[in-house]
Amino acid sequence: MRNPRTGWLLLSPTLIILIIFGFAPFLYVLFVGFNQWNVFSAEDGLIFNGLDNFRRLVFDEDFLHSVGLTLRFAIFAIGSQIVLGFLLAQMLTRNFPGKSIFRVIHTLPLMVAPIAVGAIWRLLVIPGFGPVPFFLDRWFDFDYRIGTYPDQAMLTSVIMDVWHWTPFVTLTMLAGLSAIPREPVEQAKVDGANRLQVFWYVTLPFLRPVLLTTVFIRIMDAIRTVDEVWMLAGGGPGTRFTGIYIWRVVFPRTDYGYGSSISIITLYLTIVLCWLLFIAISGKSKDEVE
Amino acid sequence: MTTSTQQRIGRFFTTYGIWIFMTVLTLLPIWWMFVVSMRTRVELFARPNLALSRLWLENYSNVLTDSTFQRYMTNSLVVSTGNALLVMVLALLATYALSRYKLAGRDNIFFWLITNRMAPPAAFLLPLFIMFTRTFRIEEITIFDVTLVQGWTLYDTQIGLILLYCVFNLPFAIWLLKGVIDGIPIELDDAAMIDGAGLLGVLRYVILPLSAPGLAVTAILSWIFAWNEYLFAANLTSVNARTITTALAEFVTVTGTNWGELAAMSMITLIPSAIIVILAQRYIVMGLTFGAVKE
Amino acid sequence: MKKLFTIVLLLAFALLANMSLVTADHHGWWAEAAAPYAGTTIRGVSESTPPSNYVADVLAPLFTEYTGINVEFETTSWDQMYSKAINDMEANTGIYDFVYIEQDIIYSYLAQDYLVNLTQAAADHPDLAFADYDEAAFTSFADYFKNADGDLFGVPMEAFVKVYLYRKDLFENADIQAAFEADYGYPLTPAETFEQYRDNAEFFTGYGEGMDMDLWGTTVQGSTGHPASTYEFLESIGPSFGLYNWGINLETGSAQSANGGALDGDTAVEALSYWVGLLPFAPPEATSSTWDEVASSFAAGRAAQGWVYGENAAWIATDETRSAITGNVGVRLPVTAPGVIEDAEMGNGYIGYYDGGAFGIPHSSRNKEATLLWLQFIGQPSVQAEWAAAGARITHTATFDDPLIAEQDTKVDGYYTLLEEQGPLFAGAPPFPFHAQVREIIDPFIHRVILGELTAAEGLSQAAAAVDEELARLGYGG
Amino acid sequence: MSKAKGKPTIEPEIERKAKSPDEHFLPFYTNAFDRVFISAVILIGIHLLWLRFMESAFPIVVATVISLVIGYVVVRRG
Repeated sequence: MRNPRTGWLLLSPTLIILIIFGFAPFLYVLFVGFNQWNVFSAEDGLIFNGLDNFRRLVFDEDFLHSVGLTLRFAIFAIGSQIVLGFLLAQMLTRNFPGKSIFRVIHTLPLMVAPIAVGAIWRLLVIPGFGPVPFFLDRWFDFDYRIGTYPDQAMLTSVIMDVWHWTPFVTLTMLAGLSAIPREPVEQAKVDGANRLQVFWYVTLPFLRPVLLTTVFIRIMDAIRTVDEVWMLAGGGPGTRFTGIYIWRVVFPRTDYGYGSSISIITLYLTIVLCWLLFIAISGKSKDEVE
Repeated sequence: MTTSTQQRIGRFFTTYGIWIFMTVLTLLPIWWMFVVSMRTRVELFARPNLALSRLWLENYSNVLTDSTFQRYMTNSLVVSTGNALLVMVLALLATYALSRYKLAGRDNIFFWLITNRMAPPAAFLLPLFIMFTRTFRIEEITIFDVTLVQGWTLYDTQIGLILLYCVFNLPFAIWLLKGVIDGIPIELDDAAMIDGAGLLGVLRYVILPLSAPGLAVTAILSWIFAWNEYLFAANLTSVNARTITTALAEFVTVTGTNWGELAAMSMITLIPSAIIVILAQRYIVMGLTFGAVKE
Repeated sequence: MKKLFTIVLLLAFALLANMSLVTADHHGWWAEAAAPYAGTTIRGVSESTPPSNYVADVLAPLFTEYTGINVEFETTSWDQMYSKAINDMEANTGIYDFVYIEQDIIYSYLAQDYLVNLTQAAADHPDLAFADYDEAAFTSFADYFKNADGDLFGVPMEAFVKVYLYRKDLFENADIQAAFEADYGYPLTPAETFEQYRDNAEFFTGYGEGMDMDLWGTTVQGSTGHPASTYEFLESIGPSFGLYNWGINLETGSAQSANGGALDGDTAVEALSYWVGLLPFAPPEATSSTWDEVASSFAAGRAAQGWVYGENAAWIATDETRSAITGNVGVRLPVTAPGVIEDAEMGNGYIGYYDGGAFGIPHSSRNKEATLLWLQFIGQPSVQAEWAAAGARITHTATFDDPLIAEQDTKVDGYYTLLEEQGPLFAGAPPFPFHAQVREIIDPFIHRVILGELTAAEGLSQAAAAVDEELARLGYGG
Repeated sequence: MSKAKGKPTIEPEIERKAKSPDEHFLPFYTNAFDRVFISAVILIGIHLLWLRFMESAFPIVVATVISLVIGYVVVRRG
């Protein structure tokens, strides 16, 4: 009854667009990754250099450092978002007066463009202009300067990301929670499970698809983050994430060849990371399939 | 006082405690943005002060009366709306195909679709730039001595951005809709077909109504992502199709960032998306289930 | 009879044409020269600076009115402007007919042969050469847009030097002067030597603390997330200590002392340690400050003295909506080490960058002739003065004598006079075809020195090694 | 760049016709695409690690050979 040809037809516009604007540039980047190409080198143009870019990359301390930083950023930011988002969603499943106002307020950060988020947080945390360092200094005698202390810069970008994206997690969690059927929860309570057990054995399994998807989307976006952190701290020490490092190599340094190879490897790492996570959380064992 | 009343009061205070605390945290940066937008440059660099001293609207009037700003705003509206609609339609068709048809390797296709969102944007700008300026280029179309098109490129056009934003919005949308459409029992399709509905009929009368919240949320989130996008818009447009986010970066100049106007413009750009979200709150939660209903 | 009539008519036309040439605004000449190009649109990209905005808001519409050629002008951020211009010229797409050329990138563009030779182009098109436009009338800044043969590749549109600004209200306050003299044993004046500069900085930081004022001793453009810090070191601090050309020896293609470079030499280490040593006397935002934030800090009255780009001098001194210290701004030549001024006068060195930009025509442009007219239009003397007043920039010798500028000059404590008289002591960026590439390499090391992760000596020796590696990779190594 | 998640909705009987599950050593369900994908991931990973740690001793070709062997095993028996 369902002819696969019709299916392909329905799928084709999507595939065409993604192949042209997603896959074709990918192939080009892949190709350039195996070449030396810097516009301002003595010899212009693409020069095939085999694995040299990758050879350089595995010894590039700045790059490896940026990968480490990005992962740390992603883990801290996403971890906090999931916990916070879950708690808030849990709270929002109850009914209380003013709930809808709170939900709207809580969704607002999601609406601010990343570049504006970066700008506003910069204005919030730059000493001299921003209230945060001013009051920290006045009340707690705490020296807060993101330009001087890389760890603070890192922490600030994590907090900024949490501020910006927790609403998204809350929304998905809320959707997930409200879709959980009542009966299993009631049944578990009847069977004498405490709240933690209910959460662990009933709620969590139901939330798994939502949780997984949310984590994935956030990982993908966190690893490619550029604009907000760029605007906040310019990608200095502590915030030189991979996305920004690539940007610097490709644009100011116009090192297209090397930049492409880094991009390829970053893409590779992202895919592997997502895939491993997918397998670890959702991978069906062999027996389950049979 | 019974224990349960105590509990209830305790819960009341915890709820509102968290409520107020989170609201303050959430609103602080936005409030600061608002305060900044109401200040002159001299005031900004005085001692930090979170209170709003007065209503000073010149930043807003400067931004709003600027014709360039109006053009940017129009572009942003056209691009995000166009993209959201396109994404919604394409994603619905694609997800329906992935969900209902036995396509060879469809799970692999699905994963490949998703990977499109993972690419680090910086390095992809170069091939995209070349593609936009040279691959998609029409030197001249002349019909009966009337030159219709001359030197047209995809670069600096609204349609270029609309198509490009599909690269990161489509994967997201398909992912989101996959759960929704998988959750619609296939028997409903079959029943409709037995009643004589064609493919379009099934889509129109079965899938569309049942996946409406999901579609709405897809459109809203795509719209927001497109509205907020900066890097591609900044590099692949020049004058005609520039969007509002790129204008934000223009306030950062050598002779001082114009924070007041930047904040004013940020506030203005916040308004459309905020309105949409307030209106569509309910659908967002209903639509974001990622297939949780099904299991 | 008919023939005679035609001749008379032609003569009359010729006379009319001549007449219009001598009228004040040369309206007719522009209309005539531009006639073949009327209706075309030329596009340009520039950084959004006051001079650029003046071009977009005033000069471009005026030009369109004169010639019928439309000018589409895109002003954007510094990073964006670069990548867009380079992408366009490298991919040869022809989006832009004129691009903003920051002075320091010109040699990279010349090496890649991106730009049209304007001297040559004017000679090739005598019909497009406007009488009042004269390449020789530009200030010495234009020399830094020329190739080895002296041909011009960009029409200078903004030019600044980084000057020493100080707050007159503090330096001329009798109580403060007495307090300073009591502490240091000599009178308080704007600094002449680096020791004195440091003493001033230390004194005012202590003074600000004692009075519970938001006041520190000096600005430092020390952003650890932006090339601005590297720029301040390489184009201002380094040269005034006697470190020229980034310490890179072009002949050997090396920055390391062992190969004839100087980036890890004693002068460089001394300069960097001195500069980083000023950080305790700078406002806390110094490690996040790029050029614009330095100017903002200074305008907010948070620093007693500092190195500030000249384009900011005018608004800091006069614009009350943006500056808290209007009327109290002193302008001086930057502090230099002994012998540096003499070096500069003999042409062996310079005391800082002559900074700014020009408009040039990329080879990829499809409307070169129309753009040539446009560049002459903005390069003609009659538009300069008002443009200078609006953007605090001077690129044309005639501008200095204009009454409008003379009046401004008194308000900004002689900045324009300084530019006129001492301008030649400053020089453009070193003629590197690899400018941005090498700066990006040096950047992280300077940042780490500012953070205190490396000492000045360690940072510079690692930077020099990394620069040599990059130069070899780029094919400029020895 | 392709990989599949093991959604049971996809007809497992086709994918698994040839061998019983016991003959595959990977601890999770895979189809042919997955195994090619895994091999590719391993291939890139081995090459990168090789460039960093082993190339001073053995040429990169060795890594290629090793990863092709592993890839073959994974695709056939994973």
